Amino acid sequence: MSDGIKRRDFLKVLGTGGAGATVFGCSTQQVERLLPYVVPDEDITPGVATWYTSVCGECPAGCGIWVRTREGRVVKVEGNPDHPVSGGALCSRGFSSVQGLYDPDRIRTPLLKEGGEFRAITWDQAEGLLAQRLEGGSNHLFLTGRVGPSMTDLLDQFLSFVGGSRVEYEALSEAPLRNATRIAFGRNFLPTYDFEQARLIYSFGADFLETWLSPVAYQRGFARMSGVDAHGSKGRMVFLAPRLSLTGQNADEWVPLRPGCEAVVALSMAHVIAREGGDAGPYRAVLQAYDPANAETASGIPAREIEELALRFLQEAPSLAVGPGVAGHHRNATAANLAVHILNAVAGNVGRTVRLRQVDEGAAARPFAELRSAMDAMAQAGVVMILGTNPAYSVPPPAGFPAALASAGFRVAFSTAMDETARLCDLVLPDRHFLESWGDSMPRPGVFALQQPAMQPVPLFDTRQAGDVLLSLAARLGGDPGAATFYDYLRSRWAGIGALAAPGTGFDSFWRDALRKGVVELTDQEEEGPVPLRSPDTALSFDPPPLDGDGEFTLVVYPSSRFGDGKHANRPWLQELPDPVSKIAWHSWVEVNPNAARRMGLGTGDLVVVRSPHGQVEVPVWVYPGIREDTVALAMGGGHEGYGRFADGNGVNPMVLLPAEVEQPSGALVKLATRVSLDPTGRRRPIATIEGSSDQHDRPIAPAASLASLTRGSGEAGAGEEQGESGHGQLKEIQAMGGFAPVATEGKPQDFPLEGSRYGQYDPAANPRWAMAIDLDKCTGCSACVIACQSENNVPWVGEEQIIMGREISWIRMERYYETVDAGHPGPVDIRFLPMICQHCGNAPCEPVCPVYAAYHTPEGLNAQVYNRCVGTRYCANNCPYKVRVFNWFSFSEVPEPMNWGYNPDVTVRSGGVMEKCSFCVQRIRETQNRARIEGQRPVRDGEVVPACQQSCPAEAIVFGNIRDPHSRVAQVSQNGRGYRVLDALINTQPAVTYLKKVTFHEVHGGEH
Amino acid sequence: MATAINEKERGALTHPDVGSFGQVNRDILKMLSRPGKGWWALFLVAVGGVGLFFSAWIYQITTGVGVSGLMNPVGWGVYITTFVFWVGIAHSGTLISAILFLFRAPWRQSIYRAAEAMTVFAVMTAGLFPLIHLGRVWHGYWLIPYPNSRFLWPNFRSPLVWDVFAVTTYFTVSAVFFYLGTIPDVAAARDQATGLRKKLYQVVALGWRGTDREWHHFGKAYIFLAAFATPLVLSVHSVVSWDFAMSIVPGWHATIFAPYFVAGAIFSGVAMVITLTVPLRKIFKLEAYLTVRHFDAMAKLILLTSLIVMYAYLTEFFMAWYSGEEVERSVFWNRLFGPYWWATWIMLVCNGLVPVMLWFKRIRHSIPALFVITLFINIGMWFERFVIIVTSLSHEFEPFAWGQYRPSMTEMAIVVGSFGWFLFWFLIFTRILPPVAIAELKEVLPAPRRGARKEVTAP
Amino acid sequence: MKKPWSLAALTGVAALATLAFAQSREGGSEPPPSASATVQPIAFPHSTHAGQFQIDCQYCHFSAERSVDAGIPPVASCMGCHTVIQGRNQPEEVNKLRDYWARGESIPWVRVYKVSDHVRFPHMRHVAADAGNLECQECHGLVEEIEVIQEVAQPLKMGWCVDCHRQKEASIDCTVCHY
Amino acid sequence: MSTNQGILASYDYLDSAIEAIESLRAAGFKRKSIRAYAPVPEHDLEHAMGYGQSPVRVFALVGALTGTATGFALAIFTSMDWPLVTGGKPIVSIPAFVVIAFEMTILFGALSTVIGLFINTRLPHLKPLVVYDPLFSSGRFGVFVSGPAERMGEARRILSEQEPAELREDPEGVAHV
Repeated sequence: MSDGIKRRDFLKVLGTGGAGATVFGCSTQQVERLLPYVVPDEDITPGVATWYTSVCGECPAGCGIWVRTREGRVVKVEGNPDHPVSGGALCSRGFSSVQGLYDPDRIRTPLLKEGGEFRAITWDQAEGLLAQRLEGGSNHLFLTGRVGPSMTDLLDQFLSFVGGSRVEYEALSEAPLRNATRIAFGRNFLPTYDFEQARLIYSFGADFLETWLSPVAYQRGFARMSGVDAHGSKGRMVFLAPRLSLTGQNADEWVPLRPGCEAVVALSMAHVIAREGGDAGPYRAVLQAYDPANAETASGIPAREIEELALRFLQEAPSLAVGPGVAGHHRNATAANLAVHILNAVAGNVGRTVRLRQVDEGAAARPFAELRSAMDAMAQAGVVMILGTNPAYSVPPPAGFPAALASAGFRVAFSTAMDETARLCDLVLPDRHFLESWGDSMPRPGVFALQQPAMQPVPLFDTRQAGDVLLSLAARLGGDPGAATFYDYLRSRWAGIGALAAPGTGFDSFWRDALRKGVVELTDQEEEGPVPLRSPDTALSFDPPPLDGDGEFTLVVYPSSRFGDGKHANRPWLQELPDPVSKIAWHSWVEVNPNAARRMGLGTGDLVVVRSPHGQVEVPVWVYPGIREDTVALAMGGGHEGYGRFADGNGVNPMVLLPAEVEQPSGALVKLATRVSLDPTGRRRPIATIEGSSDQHDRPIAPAASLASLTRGSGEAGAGEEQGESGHGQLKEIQAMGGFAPVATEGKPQDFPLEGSRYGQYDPAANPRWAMAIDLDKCTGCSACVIACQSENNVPWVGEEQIIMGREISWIRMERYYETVDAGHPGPVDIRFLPMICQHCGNAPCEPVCPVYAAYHTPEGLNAQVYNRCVGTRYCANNCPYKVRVFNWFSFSEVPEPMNWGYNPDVTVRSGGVMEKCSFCVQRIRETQNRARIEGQRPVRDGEVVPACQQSCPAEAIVFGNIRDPHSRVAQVSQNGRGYRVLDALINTQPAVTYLKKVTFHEVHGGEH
Repeated sequence: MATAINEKERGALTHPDVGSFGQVNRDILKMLSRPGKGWWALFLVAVGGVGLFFSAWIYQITTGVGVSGLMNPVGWGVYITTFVFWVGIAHSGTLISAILFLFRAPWRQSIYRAAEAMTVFAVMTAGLFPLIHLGRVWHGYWLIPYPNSRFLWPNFRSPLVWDVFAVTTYFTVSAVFFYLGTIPDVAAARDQATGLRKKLYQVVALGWRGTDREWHHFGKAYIFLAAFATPLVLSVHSVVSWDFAMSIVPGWHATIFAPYFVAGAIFSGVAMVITLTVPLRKIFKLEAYLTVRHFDAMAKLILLTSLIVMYAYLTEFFMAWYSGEEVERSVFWNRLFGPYWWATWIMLVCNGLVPVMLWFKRIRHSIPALFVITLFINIGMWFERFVIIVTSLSHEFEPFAWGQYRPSMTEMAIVVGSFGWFLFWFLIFTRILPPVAIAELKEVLPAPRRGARKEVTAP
Repeated sequence: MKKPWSLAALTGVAALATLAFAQSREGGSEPPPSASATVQPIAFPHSTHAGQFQIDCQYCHFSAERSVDAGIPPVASCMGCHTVIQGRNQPEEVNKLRDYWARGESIPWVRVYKVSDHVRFPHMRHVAADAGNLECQECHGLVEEIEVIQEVAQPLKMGWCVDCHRQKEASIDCTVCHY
Repeated sequence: MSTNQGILASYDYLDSAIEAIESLRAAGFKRKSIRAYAPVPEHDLEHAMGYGQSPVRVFALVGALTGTATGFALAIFTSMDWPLVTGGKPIVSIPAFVVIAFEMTILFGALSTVIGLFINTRLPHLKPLVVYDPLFSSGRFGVFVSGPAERMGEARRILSEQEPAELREDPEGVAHV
């Protein structure tokens, strides 16, 4: 096998990079060993990063990634720019996969349960035992999560050989959407949506910026669509759902829909559009019943409002309606998805913004329904094998999964880490993490991507890839799968793709190219034009679904943008990442509307018991204006018991409140199913939040400009100059009146250092001035940059207790300010996101107060923080108006082995008592400068230095470069009329970061705040 | 022959029973030889405080400065509060000994020694707090300019380096000033002591004999030292105030800070002098030397500085409103009605309202009342610094980063322990050095002259 | 009476000056790497390889010109010559090398030159012809004359780095090395 | 060979001492050979001894000026030695350095004053006392005269005129110098 694996001979230069070594342990007396390679590796130069392409395995979206390795260790994951899905970006969950790889709670050896206790056994014993069981039994069951196409084939082949069946169960399945697509268009495949082309988006609760289908790709499309362009044109999004998710917070308007009323409103809009001449095909008759007036009674949305929404949907073409998402999986979810398809079809969006393909993906998957029947069959099953799914956690308890599993003859889990389901099994086989194993993915028809190991398996864990185990088992059982390892199997499967993609070239050369690029795009499965609606073959009810219980509130259970269905919960980066909506880390909360909270005498932090007919949880209240008064919401992913040290005991699992019910006909698990009551306990719980105030208090922090004000000016987006400079204008006015203005407040980033301080190395002509521009009209607040930064810069996590004390260490604070949020009526919504990083001020207030020059300004305009000089007075942090300086209150750098392997060896790991902050990724600047220097002393090119946040941004909101070069992109973007610098007008800090104002459709107060 | 101070004035400053130079010696030196139960009890408390102080500090050094309650917007808390508090306490000593000396205020003699000792020990206490609050105290010496192989120097633009210079200068000068003043008195003690004490005093007194030449230069040097100490005392608290005023933190960035802090320092310092001398007077039976007139004079000084401080408070609030600046207004509104309203109101009541009672002569002449009032003032002045530091930092420019700080147990242990540390030194001082200036006290008595033989008996 | 004073003053000044001088040379006060630390798994004589046989430094330390790390030669590089060359002086040491090769193990060399973890020292910026073009000996001393490699020439301390940067007018910005 | 001797007289009253000094000086005893003791600084006594301005003030001035110069020099030269811009301020930020210079002025001035005092008073006295009355630090005033043995008789007479509480002889005449 495997020159592929051998090429990445493992870790032979331990020590030279100092990865994981803690700082400041000057002059260690212990002997340090240098371990050279035995055989030189043409790929690896010690001290130089090696990159491998692969596929992110965190969610079914299948983003292509680049894996950065140093001395044979994975240190970071980034998006693969060549990949059509990720386009170079990634989400926070993707970035955190490094922590999945180095999870200290990974299973170290195969484990066998004896007398209720696991004991370590060898792989040989484990495989022998399993082979014996498979041989001795029949009707085996294989429960899997979503796996790649080759693995799917192998599983099916394996199961037909040993005699059994496979059930795919993903808690976040989009089965209702897929089913609705089949019913509406006869295409048994998820459609893809072209957000970029749309001018108007109606999201019926689809959280396409966080969890829905392919969030990274959709976010990029959405940002391009909703960001104002050079002609002052901007797409619009209306969010129609009971709760504002992160996607909802990015909407321009919010129609706070009663839960479950999506179908009524969508059909009623379709009714209006059909009346205006839209073609409703076989649904013409159905639509007759959905007069807006009737819809008003059902949904509570005024008929006039529905009429207007419908007309706009037709006029602002191309438009796009999406949803409902997972949070909207109620008892009529398929019908609701169908209604949205009808709306799209009537408005003529199918084939334009809604793309369907002439593919049939086999029988319709009915995830939860199949799981239920599999559970019924378990008692007869010889062996139940589980791979990549955790039903013991994610299935509501009434289904009785543990009992069903216990009835099986033998239970086997293939898993990287111990989880709730693996704990119930007899045999646990440690699987490889996706960063150390082979595989492939097909994110959409015609796109194939290879997942290759970026490093040798972490040697602390004696793991085998599930595919290899299956092949070995087959061999033990006397079968001939045609391949010895999964790598061989994969290559054989890819021979067909190679023949299609690169006919004429040899397979080896195709394979090498595929590995290098990471993705193969076939062009012969082109998207089609409009697809007509089919007459329905299933009887569906479009009515609002029935709900269990008679509690006061409808319970919305939504997938967490950090943990998904809970499988990313054992990662401290994600646990500590403040939720993009609530800004709460580590624990759970229940979202309650302020009016409801006031009525019940509740405030943020009050513990309540959320009680449904099926169960109850105790959780603190978080008062949120972005949720309807009759609704409360809980995020999935919390409340693990037995998943790992970082996940266990944090938060609650809302699934315990749900009935174990199947939505018909899609077979999905019903999530919007019950009403709940909130019973105050009278106790409080400190909230681990980073949010001080969500109100800007009229300060020039995150101003916005209305679209009208932009176009009013010069007819293009360059207008609005006077707004950005109004602070300076005021000062001028004061000066003109004879007032006292202490220093010149007119300045540009490129003017610094000022005349008086140009001395020694400080020659503006000889140095760049690094600067950044962030377009707030594009930023969605998704917080991918926060995790990317954490991974790149060895930013530690501190734990819940420290967050409660207000001691988060994060170089990027994703601020979120409410401007206009009204859960009572349809109308504009205006929530501003602002990634707050070190502004690298020209007149930095933090610098002169440092007594030891640990904070100072470099000739390149960076506000530098020299960790090893810092004595920890914290004066700089006090004096930083942006509050971006964070202090190491303790030494947080000691992490459990092997998490320290993920440290970036190019960045100093900080010890306790030291201040730190955003460095503009100075290590990347130096790396680029070093490269440019040895490449014939060429200058650094514009765009060559890409900080981690810019690299990560799915919305492409960040630009970085040398602002002193007038042709650089950052210089040009900073010239934009929307540009402003936070607080600069107030305190003349002269930041190097220029923000571009968010653009709203409604008029904003004073044009500024 | 002309005398510097007229006789009538002198007599009033000591009790009429104190007649002769010799009696002064006897009365004062008596204090050094008799540790009563009260003294031992206090000393035990002080030693306990020192133990608490250092064990908490060592715990913090080994664990990390995170054992305090400090957090991200509030990087300074009760450590810096207590630093400023002790620096403030330190001020009255030098004020009484130097400024009142230059102004020839006649009532300073019997209290200045204790006040000066208080200054030295308060600076010794204060100086520890900037070290305590450091994240990496083992690198604290980097703030001092010293030649090193790295060619690195401190940043002289930083108010913290100013602080280092101001506080060390202040400590040095006030310690020298204090020591110089004690030399003749130690010589007096030496001349009466025996055994080990005599040996100690012989060294400390540097062989002082009270010759004409010694007195001549001593007097000059003392005046010059007083002249140096006077601007120094004003500058030190100004520099401390600039730790805040030089920043851009709303609530800190104010031009009024230097005079405001100086007045506050004198206010709190004089209050502390009263708090300390009341028990001292009781324990050592010094009623004859610390008369009601002394307390009355100090109470009037408190009253004056209280008015200045109160004026400064009001000015701050007025300017915040008048500036029209949202950030500034918000900070001061938050001060009064935000989460730290209680601290602000403690400050206003203790420093503004309570001293109003001192307008009444009856209260000024009641020692117990003064003791209680000055206790309130001490508390109020500690809270003043707490309010300035914490309310401002917790409510700065970025609303999203606002946050509340709560001191931790460790922090409070160090703060409380620092009082033990101070007391420890002060109690040792009362046992070793004459706590009332013998020589200067004699200056307020009429020198024995043959012409006055009838009134004053020879020793 | 005046003499003791001037004497005391002189002593004081001298003491301060000594202290200052000691501080300014503080790098030198570090204990040298202990003898045990420099016992290498194989007694590799730099003097023979770099001196006698004039092998270029970068033949073995292969990445010095293109990486921050100079690189430790893979065992295969050693075997390139030592498959045929037994060595006259210490043939038993060459046998050790062959044993490592036969076992497929890497040789656990003891690190001699190491800057603190908070310092970045990019070799290529110092060595590459386009960049600094320094001789290796500037920092590592006359390696070709030393048998057992030791941190002989200079302590790798900041003052020494800064001295050289100033002399050669290289950047003395802190973030050139510290980030 | 003229041997030096000395006499120390202790008086209970200040005016006795003053008159004794005045008489001695009138009798031709040099100021250098007379030494007065007092428990408190007494202007009358100093007046009788005929002191002029104390040279300590020169020490104070020189020390202070040295301090100012040192303060500025320290701040300016160290800043220029490794120029680092902070907060966009000039490398040589005079207003900030004034504080340093001021503190150094005070520190050097005060220390130099003390040194001046010590030099002028010959403190600390390391040699043991030959004749001394411990009551000088309590309430007595003393006058000590030294000189050649032949003048001692006159000195004794003058001192005795003022009714001394005690008279002590110093065979060396160097009670303390």
